Amino acid sequence: MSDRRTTLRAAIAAIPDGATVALGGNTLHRVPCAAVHEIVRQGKRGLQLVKTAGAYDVDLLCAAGCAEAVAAGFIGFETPFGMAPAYRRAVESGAVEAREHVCASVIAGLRAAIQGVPFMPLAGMTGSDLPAARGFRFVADPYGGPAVVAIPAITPDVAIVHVQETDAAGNARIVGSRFEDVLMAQAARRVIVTTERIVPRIDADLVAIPGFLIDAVVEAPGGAAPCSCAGEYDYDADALGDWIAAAKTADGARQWIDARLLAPAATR
Amino acid sequence: MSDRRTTLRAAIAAIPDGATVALGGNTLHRVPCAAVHEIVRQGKRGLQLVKTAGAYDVDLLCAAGCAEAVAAGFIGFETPFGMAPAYRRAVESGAVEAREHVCASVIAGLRAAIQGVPFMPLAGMTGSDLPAARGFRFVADPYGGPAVVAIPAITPDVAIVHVQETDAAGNARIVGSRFEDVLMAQAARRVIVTTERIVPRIDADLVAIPGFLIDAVVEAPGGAAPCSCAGEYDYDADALGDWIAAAKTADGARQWIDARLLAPAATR
Amino acid sequence: MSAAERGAPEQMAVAIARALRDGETVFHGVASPLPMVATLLAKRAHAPNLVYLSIAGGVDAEPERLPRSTVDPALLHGARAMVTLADLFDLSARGRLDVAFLSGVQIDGTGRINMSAIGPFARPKVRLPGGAGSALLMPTARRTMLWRTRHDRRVFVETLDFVTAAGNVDRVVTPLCVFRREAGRLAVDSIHPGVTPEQIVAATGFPVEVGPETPLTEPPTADELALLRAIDPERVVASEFAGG
Amino acid sequence: MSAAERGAPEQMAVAIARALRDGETVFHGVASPLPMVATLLAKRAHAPNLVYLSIAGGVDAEPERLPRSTVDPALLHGARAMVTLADLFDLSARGRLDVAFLSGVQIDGTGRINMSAIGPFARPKVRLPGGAGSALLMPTARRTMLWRTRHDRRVFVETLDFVTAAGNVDRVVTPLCVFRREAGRLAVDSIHPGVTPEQIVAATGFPVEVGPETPLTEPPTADELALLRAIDPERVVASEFAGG
Repeated sequence: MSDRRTTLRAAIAAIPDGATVALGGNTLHRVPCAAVHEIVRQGKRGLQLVKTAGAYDVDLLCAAGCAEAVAAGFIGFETPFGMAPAYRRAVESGAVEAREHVCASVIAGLRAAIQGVPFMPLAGMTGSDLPAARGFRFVADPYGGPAVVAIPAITPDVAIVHVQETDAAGNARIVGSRFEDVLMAQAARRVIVTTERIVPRIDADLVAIPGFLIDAVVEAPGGAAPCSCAGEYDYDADALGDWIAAAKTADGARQWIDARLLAPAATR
Repeated sequence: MSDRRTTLRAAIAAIPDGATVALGGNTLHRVPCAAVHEIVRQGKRGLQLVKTAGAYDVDLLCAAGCAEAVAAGFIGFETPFGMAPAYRRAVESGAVEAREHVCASVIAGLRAAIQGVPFMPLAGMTGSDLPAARGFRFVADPYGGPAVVAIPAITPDVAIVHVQETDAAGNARIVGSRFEDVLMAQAARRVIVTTERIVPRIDADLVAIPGFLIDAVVEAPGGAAPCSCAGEYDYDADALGDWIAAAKTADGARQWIDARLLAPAATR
Repeated sequence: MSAAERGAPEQMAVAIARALRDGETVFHGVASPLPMVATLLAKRAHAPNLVYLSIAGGVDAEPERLPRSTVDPALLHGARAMVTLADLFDLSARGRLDVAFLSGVQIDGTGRINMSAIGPFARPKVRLPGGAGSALLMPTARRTMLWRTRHDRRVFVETLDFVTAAGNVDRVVTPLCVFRREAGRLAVDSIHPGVTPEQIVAATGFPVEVGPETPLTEPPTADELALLRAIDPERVVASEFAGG
Repeated sequence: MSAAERGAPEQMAVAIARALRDGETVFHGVASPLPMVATLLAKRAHAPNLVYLSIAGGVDAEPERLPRSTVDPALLHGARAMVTLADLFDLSARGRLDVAFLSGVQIDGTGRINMSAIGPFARPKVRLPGGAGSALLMPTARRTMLWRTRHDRRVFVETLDFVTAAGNVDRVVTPLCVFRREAGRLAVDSIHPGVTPEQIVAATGFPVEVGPETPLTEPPTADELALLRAIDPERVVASEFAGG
């Protein structure tokens, strides 16, 4: 069994500018925030983000100038906090392209990549302006049924997920909701897992992502904060509220990032 | 939470002649044999069987005249025992249609049904005579890539799976290999689960098939015998060998079925 | 007095809960406190065999405390099984989801929604969060229930800036009334106590027929209010309202 | 003396094992005792980071006892993770499976296989078991290793009755020799000790070039035989041979 442990710095350094990066977790929960912070520190550019429902991660990467496009079904902080201010501003200014999906079409695109096929047929979408706006094409049913939307494969260059537990080989246990993390790890060319802790061994029945799909394992306790990590910690409402307040303006966001992520003292 | 417990007799009685029936398990393992025996007892006719890799179950249903067609990737008893004699004879005589699949195309067809789409694109199959022989059509990639085989949806009228443990609502735990059981349960219009035992409650993380997908739960200890049930019992090599020896001829198979399944004393 | 103070959250929750039937499979996604509370209320009040599904992945969860984020791990407590979001979309896609809860930043008179953009999609004046699962769920779930805690002409519009999703809308529940879709158009099915027909007409950007003959929404019963207090002592049900 | 008595199973197992490289992902399906034993041997001998995958779903299983059915739950013992057959096909379909083990009732000179039917497909003289995963795996796995414990003109044929699968065949291992595919044709890569070139020509239905210059397959070393005895004390490796 291979030892896939490395540092966060090295794992993130291997991501080239312009890469398609899938981010695990959902809205405020089990988001790979430590990895996102490191992406900001390393000043990546041109990233094409993939997510079903994002919040702090996508908002921060838009504010920091790392993201060029966001393929997602929903970007917002949910009821406690509302819309994602930096994402909104970046899209409205043209700095970031909003590649809006239905969450199910993100899943369909990942499934196409996983299954090694160019597209995945998807039910629904009738009456929606999204296929036309996004260039999703229809495909005829070769058996004579009605045409159906075809979602092109989404093959992330890198998937980054944060989990509660791995072994040194990367066999990863996810406690609670798995969200799209397993699909992202299967679909991606490379997979980085950050983990609350590395343990000697995980019961095979509890492994959500087998180690042989993983390229880099990084021990990162608290690596989902300020988002939640089931069984470990809740989301930090103060920290998220603080970000949202700062991010209401481009200057505010920049100062927040400088102070919290880029200042020498901020480096973990 | 609904109580979905019933008797084997009632659960199987609800299957109409001519139904498409997906059978869980794989070759000699965790096969819903008690349910298959009851199908034979009830003298169902015209069943369209769906399986990735079958053995005793499919062989017996062919011998008993219950099956009309078998959609499967592999039918055989593996190295210990070899080919399936009754299935062979039934196909060679024209009594049963062999709808040969690659195991992956059974999965693709189930996935199409699960996802509510008419077909599922499938990688591979190049150079194989199967698409032409089976009428699998190709579909153009609407984004300009090469055409790909399209497997039509397989929607079983009934899926029958045998598991180690359920609760009264049918939440089902599978110990060890899950095979295609979860996919079959998701794809089918009705689901019958036979179980080694019914327990008060199963940890949600261990539930492979949620109860709301299940229509009938039948407590059937030993319900996979003479096939194996992981953690419970091994396959019964003597019983399987006995069947194969008897099934070498149509008469032998008939006598075996009469004596073991249809005689009044044989009824459990 | 704010809508939340007037008891609009409870009125909306019971109006939604009463529309859920025993045995139905019911799903809510992100940012859905009202559907979460209403579904739990229905399950306790009259629909014990309702199957409660949420984006958190719990099946029939019995949360000890109600979260404001409706993706929270709190929505796994007591669950009988776990499913993924992909499983839930598949369930709807194959026609086996009875009820999906969705909302819209804009909602038109046919029950279509905009969650995408105000202004041109490619370069919007306001980039909205996106429709999450709605473009799959609305056409494939047997019934879609829309809810919105604001009822004014910016929400209920004659023409959407963008159609994020359209489909099988059954009801739309607001702080003022319950709409039902009949012959493809939203019609006022009942008007909440204390609301006037004129208020609804004034707050709705598409034509509606409402008058003294319009039935009143039955106010929450004492039993329903007691159940709500037991399920949701912190009044998360009000969290979508200003000051909630 | 039978092939099994001559040591052909061990010769085949080591020939297969040596062809597996450290770090490769390797899969076998149903009815595959030889690949099972060979993969476990490779992992112990020279490829500790090989990822051992089987239809039973175990990842890097360390079976306590070797089963004759290669779907047996015994192949989950000591596994580090579990995958489904669907996961394994997907892995191959997206180009991430390094080695798939497959066999054929008939094998032609290009390495294509028939597992479907002798005689017409629709109404066969002999209905065969079917190709299991082969029509997906052979074209998509990086390398396919074929093995067959019988080497005669009924197996190695000029023309298949039906092409069940074709694809990236790398080697074919038999009780007589190892074929490699070069320029699209199977060529004898090495001949097992004690086998004559004439035997191979006589037993092969398609033209093969083999002679005194053909290299000998290296016989099992003492270390390899010791490892085999440790892994497989009941000699399941011989179970595919008559009397095995």
